[in-house]
Parts: sequence; structure tokens; C-alpha cells
Amino acid sequence: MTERTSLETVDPAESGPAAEAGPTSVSSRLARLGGANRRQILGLVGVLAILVVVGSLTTENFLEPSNLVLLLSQASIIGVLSVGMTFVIISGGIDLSVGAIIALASVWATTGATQQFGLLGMLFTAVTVACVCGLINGVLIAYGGLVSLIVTIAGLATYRGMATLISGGSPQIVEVDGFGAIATTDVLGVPLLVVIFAATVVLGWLLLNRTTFGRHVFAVGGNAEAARLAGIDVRRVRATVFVLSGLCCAIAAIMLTARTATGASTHGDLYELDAIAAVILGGTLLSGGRGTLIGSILGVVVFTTVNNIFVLNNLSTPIQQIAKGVIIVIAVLLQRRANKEAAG
Amino acid sequence: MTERTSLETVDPAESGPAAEAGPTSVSSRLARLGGANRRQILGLVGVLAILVVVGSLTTENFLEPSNLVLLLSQASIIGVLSVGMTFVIISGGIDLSVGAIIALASVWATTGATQQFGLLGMLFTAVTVACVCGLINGVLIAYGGLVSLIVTIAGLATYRGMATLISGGSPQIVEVDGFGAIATTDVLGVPLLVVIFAATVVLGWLLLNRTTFGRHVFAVGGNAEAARLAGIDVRRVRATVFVLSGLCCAIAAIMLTARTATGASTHGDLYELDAIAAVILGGTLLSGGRGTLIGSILGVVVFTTVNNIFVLNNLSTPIQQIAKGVIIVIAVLLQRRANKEAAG
Amino acid sequence: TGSGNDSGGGSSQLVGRQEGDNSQPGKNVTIGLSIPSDDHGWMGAIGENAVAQADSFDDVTLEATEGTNDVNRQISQVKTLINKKVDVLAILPFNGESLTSVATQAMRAGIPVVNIDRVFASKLAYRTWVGGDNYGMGTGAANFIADRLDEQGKQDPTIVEITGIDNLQLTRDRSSGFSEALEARGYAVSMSQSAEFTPQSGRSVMGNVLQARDHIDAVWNHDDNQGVGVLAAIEQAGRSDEMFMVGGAGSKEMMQHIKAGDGPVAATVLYPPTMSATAINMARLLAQGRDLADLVERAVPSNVTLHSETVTKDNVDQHLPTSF
Amino acid sequence: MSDALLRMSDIVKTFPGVRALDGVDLEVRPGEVHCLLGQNGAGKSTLIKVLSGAQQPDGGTIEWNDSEVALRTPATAMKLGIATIYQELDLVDGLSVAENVFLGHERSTAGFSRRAEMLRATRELLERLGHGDIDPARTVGELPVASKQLVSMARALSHDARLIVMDEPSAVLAHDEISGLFRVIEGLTAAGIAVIYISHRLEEIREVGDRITVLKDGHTVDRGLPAARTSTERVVSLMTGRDVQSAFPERRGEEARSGSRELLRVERLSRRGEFTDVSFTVHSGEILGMAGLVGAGRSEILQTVYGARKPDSGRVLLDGRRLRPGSVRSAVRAGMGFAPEERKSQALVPYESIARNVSLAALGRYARLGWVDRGSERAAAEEVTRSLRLRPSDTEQPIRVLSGGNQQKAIVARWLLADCGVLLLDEPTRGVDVGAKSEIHALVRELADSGVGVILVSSELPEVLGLSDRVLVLREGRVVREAASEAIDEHEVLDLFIEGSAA
Ligand SMILES: Nc1ncnc2c1ncn2[C@@H]1O[C@H](COP(=O)(O)OP(=O)(O)OP(=O)(O)O)[C@@H](O)[C@H]1O
Ligand SMILES: Nc1ncnc2c1ncn2[C@@H]1O[C@H](COP(=O)(O)OP(=O)(O)OP(=O)(O)O)[C@@H](O)[C@H]1O
Ligand SMILES: O[C@@H]1[C@@H](O)[C@H](O)OC[C@H]1O
Ligand SMILES: [Mg+2]
Ligand SMILES: [Mg+2]
Repeated sequence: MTERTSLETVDPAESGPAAEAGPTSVSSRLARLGGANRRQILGLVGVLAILVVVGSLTTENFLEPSNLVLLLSQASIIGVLSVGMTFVIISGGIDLSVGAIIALASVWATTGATQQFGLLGMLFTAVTVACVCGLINGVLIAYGGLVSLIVTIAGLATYRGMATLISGGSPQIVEVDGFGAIATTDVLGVPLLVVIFAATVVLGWLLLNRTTFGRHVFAVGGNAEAARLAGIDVRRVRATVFVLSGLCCAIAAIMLTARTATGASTHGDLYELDAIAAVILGGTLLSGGRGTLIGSILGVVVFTTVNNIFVLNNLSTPIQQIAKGVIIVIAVLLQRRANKEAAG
Repeated sequence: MTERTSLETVDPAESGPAAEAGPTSVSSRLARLGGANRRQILGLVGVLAILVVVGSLTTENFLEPSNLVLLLSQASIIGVLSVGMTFVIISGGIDLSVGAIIALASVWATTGATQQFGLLGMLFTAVTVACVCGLINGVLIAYGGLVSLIVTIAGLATYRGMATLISGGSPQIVEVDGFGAIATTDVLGVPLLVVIFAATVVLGWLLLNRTTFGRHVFAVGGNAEAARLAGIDVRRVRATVFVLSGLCCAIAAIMLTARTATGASTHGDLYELDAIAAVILGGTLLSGGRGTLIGSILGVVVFTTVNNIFVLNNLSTPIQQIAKGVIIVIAVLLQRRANKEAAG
Repeated sequence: TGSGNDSGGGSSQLVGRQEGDNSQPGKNVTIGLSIPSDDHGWMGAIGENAVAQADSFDDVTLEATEGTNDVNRQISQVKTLINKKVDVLAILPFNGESLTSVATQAMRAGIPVVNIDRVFASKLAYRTWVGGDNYGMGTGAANFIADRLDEQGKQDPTIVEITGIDNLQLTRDRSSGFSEALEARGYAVSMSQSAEFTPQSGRSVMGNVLQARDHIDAVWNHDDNQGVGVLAAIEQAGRSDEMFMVGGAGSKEMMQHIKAGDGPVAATVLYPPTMSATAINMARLLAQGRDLADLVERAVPSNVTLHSETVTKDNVDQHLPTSF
Repeated sequence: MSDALLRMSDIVKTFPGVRALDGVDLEVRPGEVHCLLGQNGAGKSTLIKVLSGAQQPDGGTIEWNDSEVALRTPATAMKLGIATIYQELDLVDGLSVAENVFLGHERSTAGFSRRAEMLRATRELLERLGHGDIDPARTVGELPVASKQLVSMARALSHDARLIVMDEPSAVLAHDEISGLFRVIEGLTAAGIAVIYISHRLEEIREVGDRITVLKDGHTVDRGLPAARTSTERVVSLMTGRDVQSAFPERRGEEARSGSRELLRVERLSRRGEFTDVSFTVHSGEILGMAGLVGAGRSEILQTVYGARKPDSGRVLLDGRRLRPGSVRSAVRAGMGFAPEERKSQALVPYESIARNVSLAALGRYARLGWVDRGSERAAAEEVTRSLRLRPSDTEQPIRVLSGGNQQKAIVARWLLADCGVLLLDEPTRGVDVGAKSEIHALVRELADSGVGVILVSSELPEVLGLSDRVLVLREGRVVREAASEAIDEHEVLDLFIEGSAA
């Protein structure tokens, strides 16, 4: 079927409930749900392959192991965030506060007082602070019935403001030795950061795809009323995904703090946009109910690779920005085309 | 009805299609949509009233006409943006590129070459550049079938990159006298900026509520498949709202350029978040199909008033940020409560 | 110290060294450069001056990376440059503390680091530092303002400070220099609000400040980029005659206003973006194993703090050429 | 044969993995009511989507007034005079009734809507349909399904149509409204307008239809059959390829039931404006039917019993223990299940597969410590969908591509899996074909026989009376009669309804 019916031009991914509402409208394209996801992912793998070719043609260093390891280490922070963000978006919400939570967790974990408790104290603080922030978001959204976008924009302001207040504006240096090791240790030649990233992805994937909780996240995002009438505690699911997102922020904050050896109120600035962009590029619907974790991770890797190639090629900043925008559009167009051909 | 049934605890505004899809699930709360809109707006007016009381108690100058005029002038730029954003979000999309479009339009309109053509040349350039950016977004989304979030994130990078490239990073000073007058002229005691803002709102309101195009925007956002089956050219509607958003960026760019007497690649930075937050605070559903322009404008005024009160009180930036976050949450909680009481 | 690559000066004769030696081509070296986003006039000038300076040497190849305000990304860039085995690094970190560990790694790997402007947290992280005198900017501005106010004989004047990005160390240095020097002269800051180095933020913050204060005598604005907006706010409020304004950093725009004397801008305190060119010079010498011919202790010094001059109508012509 | 208004020949339409239409012929004459019959998934809706320009066929020709046409978009079809009422009511919830009626063909001057005129015209159309009571300015999202159906109808009438296609319009209507619908259809055909009518209720076909075309598995198996003279058995065997006996499954004897345990007790349940002082009990092994007109409040009662709404007063006891009012979780934990009436908004999770939709409420049974055993989950889902003859049988398909009737079966299947003690079924056979309907009937009876207590709400009186053991008749939110099903007949129930509307 090479002809394109007008049905297919109404993009289901585009406008949330609108397109959603018509179950028949996109069905021709999505013959099989699993298949559609697989194609989305294949499309991204294709884009990545093209990037790798471009990278290795235009620069000498691209395929060197040291560069690939660097690329993954850089991807790992946004990567971890995007795991939590995938849960949030599939459940039908959005979390704009992740960058700010990172800032607050990193600052709180690196105050003089905290550092006295050593490595464990710092880790514990980061996790507690970030999870509490996530919990506050989640409770306001799920039990207060507020819109997640507004709540997390408010969170963004509050948490970053608190980070600035606590740190007095200046970055706090990590003095605890063991902490810095997080960024420098290798496990069988792979940086610990990358190992943490991989572990987060695996755990997240299992949680999303193999547990009842994961199913409930999909159901709540796909049709909250149906989920409620099926006996699912919709509010608890909604609150939990934000706590999960907070937990991912904690991990990301620990990684970033270790990598920079500082806690700073500017840490994580605009990471929310990077994470959301990666998740959506990975094929998760902004309106909830559908998505894959693997897609999100590929999204992160694509974005990081683009950056890496730019740096290796020594492009000027504005040109890089322009090229990045154009590459994103080309990537989604390619992905869409792959999708359609496979379907036809 | 002060008691809250569990039906009502599933927030329809929260999770896109899910809750949306259930017409009965929300009907108990939204006895009449018109009424619900009115209550949403009343809630915001209440919040505004509280802010005014706080403002006049904590500072001397708050209620002075000159301050109110200032407040409106400050609101006017995000205000104009939020008009276009309201169309985009009601249609089921989102536009993250508005800030970048402002930057590009302001820079392009203030290059040495453009300024040689005088006031009209500059205005023409700003409008053309911004509308073309909007058109590119719109065509990729509507005809390319791409997700608006991704396309406009790509646009954000590209347009701001171009702005930096053209301006070389430094602000370009406006030398054309007539241009600066846009920011200083008063019309019957009201600043021209505020008049432009008001005119944009009135025209936008008419377009949204009194024309067939406006109805089609609601239909496309509410149920794209139904709109298509009713013979509406869904893609044209989708493309058009982004051009409208571009046009609003043009107006905002002209206002900002006049107000700062410069074109700069940093202009409009993060305005997209302000505009989106105002629109959502105003009661428009992020998932499309429902919303009011008046709500968006009130949202903008609430945000601007909060800022104004902070600065009048000489609060430090982090305290401002924290307070802003807390106030936003209180505002939506109040609004929700008003909504519920009126409904009961 | 200057930004030119001719290092003329009488003192070199003292030890009988040949003049201008360092301008002669030496061994080919690669300099890696990493700076924040050039979305700011001053930062843009930093990038341009570095590139121009590197271009002027036949023996220098410049590897400049994407400007970024994300420390994680900047760390990756520096690591990429280390991987590429550049001979020397010139780094203006988004914040010094966060880039300290990667700079230390570079030093350990034998790559000397020239730190520009925002200073690293550890001396182990750089071979030499080139930057401006932020505290000195504050005192310069304060002294100029105090002189004027003394002249005018103002009692209890309203002095406003519009700072730059709140959480930078340099902002705090500028502020403390300002308030301490003012205090020493018997004045005090009446109101301080922070903007974000952008014209837009300057416009909106100053708009509100003008509203909060019925009368303002003097304004010190930390950054000339945002100053464009601060100035627009004053002019559009029709209050140009009420106050005078001192800028910061030294943009062409502000210097032209000083020269023309057409508004409130009376002075600006320098923070020269040519420091990146100086840094390139140092980096080249370090990589080539050369030294500074016109110093008695010839080794490249570990710290170069540029003087923050106060540019007024009297000396503006002298500074206009190096403005940005 | 130039007496044909529409002739569709050899229409083919494939979806990935499914050949929905595989050479379908259909011929419609002006002024006739042409019935399109077929089992769930036979291709009826797909055919009319091709006819309305909503989907493009892969092959075949369409002739309109003897000239071949290409229906590229819905607008093209509308311009020719083909108006369609879709099975999945495609209305925009956020817009008003009038805005929906005129959506896409607004009356306007220079782009500005003439709103008063459209409100007036909508009121006239609704009056013509006998429903002047629906306010044209009201938002469609607040209307009950039946009223939405009428809005769709009004929209079809608002076009100057020569052919009106109705895809299961009666599925959501109650008795009196169906006769209203038939009066409208008669008016249309009298004016020379043709109607394509789709329904699974064969008695309606006989009442309103002129000719019949039967589809099976995407083929036309017979066409042009006279509606009045073709026997029901013949139609059914054409549709299903087998004989289906439409008798309801046998009840257990009165004595067997009387000994059984009381499971559910509802006491003086009230919700302002909806229902008052509703009390009843359900015993183990019993099917309790609820009869009532649309608006009688049956759905609301079920939802309140289930905890999806909070009562103003009264209580619900399950196994003697009081349920927390307004808590679905409390009801579910106590072993209650509920299949709601609006499948699309209240039951389907559209992007999820059939299997995952079916197992949603019972997921805990296939999980240990939150870890899902996907093998046993899928096996169970497959078994129950097979026993309901759900098509397609591949349960990994997303549920949104199923035909309407098959989606309904999947939702019933969800609660069959959940192993509940008390099952509330709201219109479980809406839109389900004759064959599957009797299968659902049999399953419900089997469940009851295994000890489950069932409450059945259905707008089809014969179903309520035939399947349940005991019947509650409701009128305007009150129980007006309770009786053993054997002790009451259709006439009596209808009289009870009418008494109410007369009062
Ligand atoms: N968009 C689609 N994508 C894939 N398969 C589809 C799509 N639409 C319909 N089908 C399949 O085509 C077949 C015919 O469906 P259709 O909706 O036409 O049946 P129907 O006769 O209207 O049934 P019902 O009486 O249940 O409404 C079904 O097997 C259905 O699953
Ligand atoms: N045409 C109408 N306009 C407005 N409200 C209506 C209308 N018809 C019914 N209602 C309201 O809807 C509620 C019940 O409708 P509903 O259709 O759910 O009743 P029901 O007895 O469950 O019938 P069914 O089982 O056919 O759905 C009542 O509270 C009634 O006030
Ligand atoms: O002087 C400035 C410089 O120190 C800082 O790094 O960037 C902004 C400028 O104002
Ligand atoms: Mg059908
Ligand atoms: Mg009902």
C-alpha cells in the first residue's frame, strides 16, 4: 500500500485526546501495537546509525572507545532523568521540575553540615530531598487534583530558589573523597556512571513492563476513568510516578555532583527540556497511555551523539544550534517515514 | 455540596485523553461548561483580588496609576504571546519556540541593513520573519505529521541559533526614532503597548469565539477525528494556529524591541514557559479542546502582579522564586476550591 | 600587560633580553578553548578575541568547542579536548568550582590550563589565571558615584544597584566592592536587584525599580549588556535628568553614550573581554615552552589580574577601540 | 438498473493483517430503508466509512446516480448528499449542540458565525426528531449518550442529504426513542431520501427495513432480500453460517435459589436528582434485572453501588459488611465487578492490547508481589476471548482497532476474568451481534450458576425479562415494582413505564 490515505495524515501522536478519541483513525497504521513500538525504535536506531556514519566520516576520534565512553557518560545523567520522565509522561503527566530538584538535591547534599556525615550521609540526603520534592509534586497533582504542568512549574521556581538560598549562590565543593570516586571509578573498563545509568534503565524497564504497577501506569495514562472503574487506585499511581521521577533526580544529582565535584544551584538547568524532548522523540505520547523506555533512552543517545559530533567537528555555537534543530526535524521525519513504510 | 465524591477526585484536567474521554465522569462537576469556564475565571479574579490587597498593604506605590500602567505594560508582551499560545494549545498542540522566534524577529528587524528601511521596513521584517517561522512549524506539524513538542523544540534551537549568528551575540541598538516611540507613546493616557495588547486580545477573542475558524480550532483540539469526519481541513487548522502564534511573536518582538531599544538574541528567553504557564493557569486544557482567552490573560496578569509586588518589596531573587512557586500552587488550589464550591 | 602580541617594554633591557622574541613563530601547537554560550555581548567578544588572536599566529591551531551553560556538557567538551590531546587548554568555565575537577585532570595529564575570568576552586586546576578585577569594578563604580554625589552635595541620596546573575562569585565580588567602597565614603546602597546579563531582564527589573523609588540619584549597573535595557527603562520613564548611571564591562554602546553625554550614562568600569586574547598568548607560550620576555622572572606568571579602569568622558576615546 | 441511487461494487479494504472488506457489493435505491446486517467485525462500519469518504478503499467502484465517483474526503461525500451517523458517535464534547450540528458547514458571514440562526435551526431539527427538550446551547459533553445520538441525527438532517447512513443508531436508545427514530425515518423515506440502517436487533429490521444486504467476513453473502418476508432464521444463518437458537439459558429452579445466601444488600440509597430510596438484595446465584426508560437512573444506581459515585444517603453491604461509600477500591476489594455502559470513555484503554485490556481488573491474580506472570495472564485472556468468539483472535492487537461489538465483548471478558462475587453489568450486550449475544447470555447464566450474584441493566426488555431471575422496574429514580421474572411480562413493564410518563 503505497498510497497514503487521508486518514494517516491525521497524526495520532499530535494532539492528545483529539486524535486519540478516534480509535479507528490511526489503526490502519498501527496494525499491531507491539509492532508500532518496534518500528518507532527501529526508526531511531536508523537515525543513530546515520549519525554514527556521519560522525566517523567527519572526525577521526568519533569511533575511538574513549570517545564512545565519554559519550555514554555524558548521556547518563539526562538518561537517568528520562527514565523517570517516561513513567510520568506515560501516566499522562509532565514534570518540569526535574532540573530544579537536581539543583536542590546537589546543594543540600554538599552543605558543610551534610558533608560531615560522609559519603553515606550525602547520598541519603540527596535521595531524601529529591524524593520529598517528587512526593510534594505528586501529592498536589494526585490528591490536590492540580494540573501537573502548573504544579511542576511552581516546583521549578521553588526548588531552585531554595537551592540558591541554601548555597548562598556559590557552588559548594565536594570535600568527601569517596564521593568524587563515583565519577572516576571504572567497573570492568566501564565508568561507574554508565553502569548506574544502565542499572536504572534495566530496573525501570522491569518496573514498567513486568509489574502490575507498570501496567497501571499505562492504564491511568490511557484512560484514567477506565482505570478507576477497574479498581485501580489512580491517585496513588499518579503520586508514585512523581516520586519515581524524584528518585531519578536524586540519582542524576549524585552523578552530576560527583562529575562536577560541586553542588550548585545552577545544576540541571533546563534538563527538563532535554529529558522531555528525548522521551517524546522516543515515541512516547505526550498525552499519555503509550510509550517505551527503550525509545526514551535512544532519544537521549541520539541527542548526545549529535552534540558529540558537533564538538568533535569544532563547529561554532550558533551553527551548532541551527544544525541541531534541523537534525531533530530530519530525524523525526526519517523515523516517521520508516514507520509508514513498515506499515504499508 | 461540600462533600467530595470520588468521581470528582479524578481530575479531568490532569491526564489528557484519559479523563477527557469520559463525558460522564466529569459531568457531575461541570454542570455546564460555560459555567465551569466562568468559575475558572472567577477563581482567577479572586486570586488577583487577594494579590491586590497584599500589594497595597505591603507597599505604598502598588495602587498608584503609574504602577498599574507599568504592570500592564509588563504584562503586555507575554500577554500577546499567550493569545497565540491559547489558540495553539486549544488546538491540541504546544509551541516552545515562541521565545526564540521573538529573538530572531527582533534581531532581524534591527540589523543595520533593515534599519535603513526605517520604521516600516523594520515592522515588515519582524512580521515576515516571525510568520515564516510559525509557518515552518505549522507545516512540519500539520503536513509532516510531526509532534508539535519536538518540532518547536527544534525550532527553538534553530531560530535562536540564527539570531545569535546574525547579531554576533551583541545587542543591536535601535537607531530609528519612530520605533522607540512605540514604547513611549501614550494613547489617551494609556501606553501604546497596552493598547496593542488590548487590541490583540480583542481580535483574538473574536477570532476564537465568533468565527467558524475559532470553532474549528476547538473541534480539532477536542476531537480531531470528529472534526475530520465533519469535513474540516484539520491540517490547515493546525498549520494556521502556528502561523497565528508566529504573528503574535512578531507583535511581541516589536514591543520588546521598542521597550528595550534593542534587538538581541537573548530576547524572549524562556517566555514560552511563562506563556504556557499563564494559559494553563487560565484553565485551558493542555490536551486541547477546551479553554478561554480571558483566562489566559488573567493568568498573565496574575504572574506579572506577583513579580511586581516582589520587586516593590525589594525581595531577593531566590526568595522571589520560592514565593512565586508557593503562590502559584495556592492560586490553583484556591481556584479549584472556588470551582468546586460553585459547582456544589 | 596588554592584549597585543608585541611585548615591548623597557624593563626587559634590564636582563638584556631581545625584544619581540615571542612574536616569532615557534613550534606548532594546538590550543583547546572552552567557554560558555556566546549569547552575551561580552562573552561573544571573548570568543571573537580568542579566535582573532589565535588566527594571528601561524603556529597556533585553535580547537574551539560549543559554548554551553551546562557544566556537565562543558566537562564533556574539555574531556573531548583532552582526548584529542591538545597541547594547552584555555577555559572560561560556566562556573569555576564545577569545572575544577576536569581541569585538574587535564593538568595531571600534562596539559597546562589557562583559566580565564571565572576562577577554579583549586590552584591545582590551572597553570595560570587571567581575569578582571571584579571587586575593583565595584570600588571603581562606588568611587565615581561618591565623587559625583559629593560634588552635588546630596544628602541621603538613593543609590540603586542592578547586579548581574545572582549566583556567580563575580557578582558577589562586584557587589561587595561596591557597598564597601560606598560605605567608606559615607554612602549606602538603597536598593539592589539582580538581572540576568540580558537587555530584556535589565529593562524589566529597572522598570520595577523606577516604580518602587520616586527619586533615584545614581545607578550602578553591573553589566553593559543588560545596561541597554536599564537605560531604556530610565529614558522611557522620562527620568533621564533625575539620575546618573555607571555601567560595567565597557561596551561600545555605553562608551558612545559617555562620549556623547546624551543621557544618564556617565561612566563605565572596565572588565575587558580582550583578556581572552591575553590568555591565548599565555597558552601559546606555555605550550611552546617559552616565557615572558619582558618580565624579570621570565616564566609565565600564575596570575594576571587586569586593572579595572573607570571610563569617563575624559578618557573614553582611549578605550573606545577595545570596547565590544 | 438506473433505479439505484448508490451502487458499490467489489469494494476491498485491507488493514495491516486484516482484510476487512473483501469484495463487497451494495445497492441502495432512493427512498428505501436498506438494512446492512452482519456479525461483529463483518465489515459494516468499514463499508460505511468508505462510503462517507472517511476511509479510502483499496479497490472497487462507487457509483452515485449512475456515475462513478471518488470519495476522497468526508467533505466530498457530504457535498454529494451522503450524511453519516457513525457508530462511535463522533461529536466534539467541548462544543455546544448547535456547534456540533453545524460543524464543518457553519452558517457564517465573512467567516463570522451566525450563531442565533444556527441555534434556531438546531432547535427546529431537534423538534423534528421529537426532542425539542435538548437545549441547542448546551455543551455536548454533558449530555447522556441517548441525547448525543439525537445530536448526531440532527447533524445528519442538517445536510441536505439524499442518503443517510445510520450505524447502530438504536444501540443506545430506549423503547420509546426507537419508535421516535422510526417515525423520523419514515418521514425521510417519504421525502425520497434513502437510509442505510445498521442494527443487531433483528426485530427492528422487520419493522423499518425495506431490503437487506448481509455481510459475512468482508463478503456480501446476500443482497436485496425483502426485509418483511425473509425469516429471522434465514438472516441469522446467513450472518453466522450456522443456526443460533435465541432462547435464553434455563434458570435454576426457584427452590434452588431461595436457599442461597444473600450477597449484596442495598438500603435506601439516594442521590439527589438521580434516585431515591432504592433498596434491594442480590443472592448468590441470582441474576437481578433492572428495567427502566433512559433517565430512570439505572446506570447511576449501579455506579453508586459500585462506589464510583457517592450516595447522599443509604448504604451498601456486601456479605454483610458495609462498603465505604464512594470508594471503588473498597467495592473491588470486597469482590464486586462493574462493566460500565459507555465502553469508549469508561472502559477501554485504547492503546493497550486486547489481552492487557481484558486482564486489567484481574491483573493481581496473575501477579506475585507485583510481578506479572505474563504467560498465565495471556493464556487466561485468550481463553476467555475465545469463549466469547472475539474477533480477531490475536489478543496482542490494540483494542482500538476492534469493531464496536468486539470491544464490548472484551469489556465483558474483563469482568469474567476478575472472579468477582457480585457482578454489575450495564448494557452488556449493547452492539453485540445475535450469535455473541446468546453466548454472553449463556456465560452470565453460567456465572450465576457458579454462585455469583449478577445485576443486569439492559434497555432490551426481552433480555432483562428473559435472562434475569428477578426484575426491578424503575421510574424516575424510584423502584416501582419488584417481581420474579416469571411473574411479570413485557406489557406490564411497558405499562409501568407509561404510567410514569403520563403522571
Ligand atoms: N483501523 C483498523 N485497523 C485494523 N483493523 C481494523 C480497523 N478498522 C476495522 N478493523 C477490522 O476490520 C474488521 C471489520 O470491522 P468493522 O468495524 O467494519 O465491523 P462491523 O461489522 O462494523 O462490526 P460491529 O457490528 O461490531 O460494529 C474487524 O475485524 C476490525 O477489527
Ligand atoms: N435528555 C436528557 N437531558 C439531560 N439529562 C438527561 C437526559 N436524559 C437523562 N438525563 C439524566 O441522566 C440521568 C440518567 O440517564 P441514564 O441514561 O444514565 O439513565 P439509565 O436509567 O441508566 O438509562 P440507560 O441504562 O439507558 O443508560 C438522569 O439523572 C437524568 O436526569
Ligand atoms: O563581565 C562579565 C563577565 O565577567 C561574565 O563572565 O559574564 C558577563 C559579563 O558581564
Ligand atoms: Mg460497526
Ligand atoms: Mg445508563
